[in-house]
Amino acid sequence: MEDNKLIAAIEAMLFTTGRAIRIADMAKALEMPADAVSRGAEALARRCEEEDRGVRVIRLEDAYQMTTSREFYDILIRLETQPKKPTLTEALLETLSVVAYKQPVTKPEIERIRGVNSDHAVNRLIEYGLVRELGRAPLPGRPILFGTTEEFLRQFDVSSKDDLPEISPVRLADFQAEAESEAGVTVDV
Amino acid sequence: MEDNKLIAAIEAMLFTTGRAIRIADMAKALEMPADAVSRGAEALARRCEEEDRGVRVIRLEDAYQMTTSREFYDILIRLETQPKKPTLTEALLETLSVVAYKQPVTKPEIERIRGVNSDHAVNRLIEYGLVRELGRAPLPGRPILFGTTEEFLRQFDVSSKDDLPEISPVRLADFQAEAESEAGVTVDV
Amino acid sequence: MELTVALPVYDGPLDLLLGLIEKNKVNIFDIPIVTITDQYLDYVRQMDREDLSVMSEFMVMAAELIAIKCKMLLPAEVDEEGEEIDPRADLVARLIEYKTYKYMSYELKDRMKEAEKSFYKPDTTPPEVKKFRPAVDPADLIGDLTLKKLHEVFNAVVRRQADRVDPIRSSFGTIKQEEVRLSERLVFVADYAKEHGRFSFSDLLMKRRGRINMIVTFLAVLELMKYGIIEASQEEIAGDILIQAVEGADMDSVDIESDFEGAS
Repeated sequence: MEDNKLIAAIEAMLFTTGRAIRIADMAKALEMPADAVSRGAEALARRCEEEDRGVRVIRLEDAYQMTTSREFYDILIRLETQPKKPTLTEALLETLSVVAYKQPVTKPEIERIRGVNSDHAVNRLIEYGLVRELGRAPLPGRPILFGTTEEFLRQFDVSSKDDLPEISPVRLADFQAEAESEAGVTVDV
Repeated sequence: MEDNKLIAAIEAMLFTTGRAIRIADMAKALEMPADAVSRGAEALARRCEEEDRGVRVIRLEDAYQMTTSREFYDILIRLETQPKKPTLTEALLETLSVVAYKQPVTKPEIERIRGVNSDHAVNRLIEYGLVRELGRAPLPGRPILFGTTEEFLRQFDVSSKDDLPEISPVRLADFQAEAESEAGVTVDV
Repeated sequence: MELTVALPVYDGPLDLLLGLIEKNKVNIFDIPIVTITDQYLDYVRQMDREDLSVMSEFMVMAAELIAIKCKMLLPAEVDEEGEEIDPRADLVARLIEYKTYKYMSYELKDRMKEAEKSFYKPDTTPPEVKKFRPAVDPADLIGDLTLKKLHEVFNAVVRRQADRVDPIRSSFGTIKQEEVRLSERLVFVADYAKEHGRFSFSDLLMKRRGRINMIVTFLAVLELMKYGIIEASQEEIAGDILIQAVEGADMDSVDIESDFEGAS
């Protein structure tokens, strides 16, 4: 097999598996001696380097692997992350509002109020830097207490958590009255 | 971005993901206009071809994908057995050719042309990822419209629906000539 | 002893007709309708009658051929321009159309053979690229959300919670949180299906009793059927429900949390 063809064959193999291939395995597929295959792989590696291609061929012990040239990581990251622009979904918004107005609050409490599992939402809000762990509650199981971050305050232009508009007891009573009238019974809380 | 670097960046993206990437997505990742990206991808495709590399770059509608050069099929088969693609029966091929050339097409139309019920064939083709639902026709009963997939383009070596081997009047004339020579008469149509 | 004749397989009536036309080496535009009809009927007589739906397609064409044969015996009809109408014209047009697609299918098959030689590559995006999460700009995230709006959201949540409280029970002095949640049951049933493959509804209930549990578990089963995660069957009315995990179904594709927003 002439040089250029051998190099191309090695390129095809490294491309299609994407993983490291042992020289011995390539030699078997090519029906050629291992040292010729090795020389071919080295020649391919050199070419990728010299021509500044988007890929590189690296040697790992007795195997070769094709990898992406590192200088393009930024572009790959933009390619991979572009469809998932983070947004505050309804679930996140709700959870954020509960944390903001009930802080410090535990996850079971958030879930009791929202009525749904909120693991995912809380984790996301932490990742986004809007919610943080404050410590642990002196309760059985010592659950984590959550609250809003400084970033949250900055974004909403409030100087302190105490500046958050309060939910008035009157309102709570309103809700209760409504629920009662709908059910036609008296609720005793 | 200079030409060589753009080509390398496209190579890096196509190599790393292994999938077909839309020109628009590459353009966004590269922060460049789509037509420049398109030219870059074509230049990369040309290079692979001219230099007889082990890989090729193919166009699939508005996307590009990297694949191995066919001449190394035998070597790659020896390297590892890839999952065997399902073989298509005559009935499936026939149905597929109707979908490919008539798309968007409804099931009743497929059945009219083939003269047989085609439920099974259409379902199988969908299962194989060669045919997909495109939407519904603005006709009574709002029948489903079918068309081919990107996988179809790959498996049948066409870069776009418009590049399907032509079904031309010439071909129809061939049929006629064939019929005439077989019958030894002249047909007047 | 009865002789069984192996019939060539045709892909439907049009395919059979084309086969007969080729076998007789006749012109498709001038089909000898009597000969072809006789041969067609011969073939149909020998067909396996078991598959009625296939058979009926062949019978429709047989009727069409006989109708054409009859029309050929009558004086020819003429169209508006006084041209004689060939009773075979429609059939010829259909045959040509069918033959064209059939021909193209061979063309496609050749291409497929060639294209099979191309190999593709699995996604090998490096983990550091895959795991990368862009830093979120909180200003961007919050957008035009105001504190007032956030407060409204909170009120709505609290209000929903108040609505959820059963007013009758609460008048007895205790407010009990529902002990079985649909979202939890969904995950439980999905995991159970993954682990056991095939099982019955009563197997599922063995773990936990109680009417609420039974109802919620049943709802979970219905939901998972909807998502194609499991399949269920029942052999007799009021019999046990047999559940089968669907192979390859992926529970991860179902976002329980957002789908069951507000469900308790």
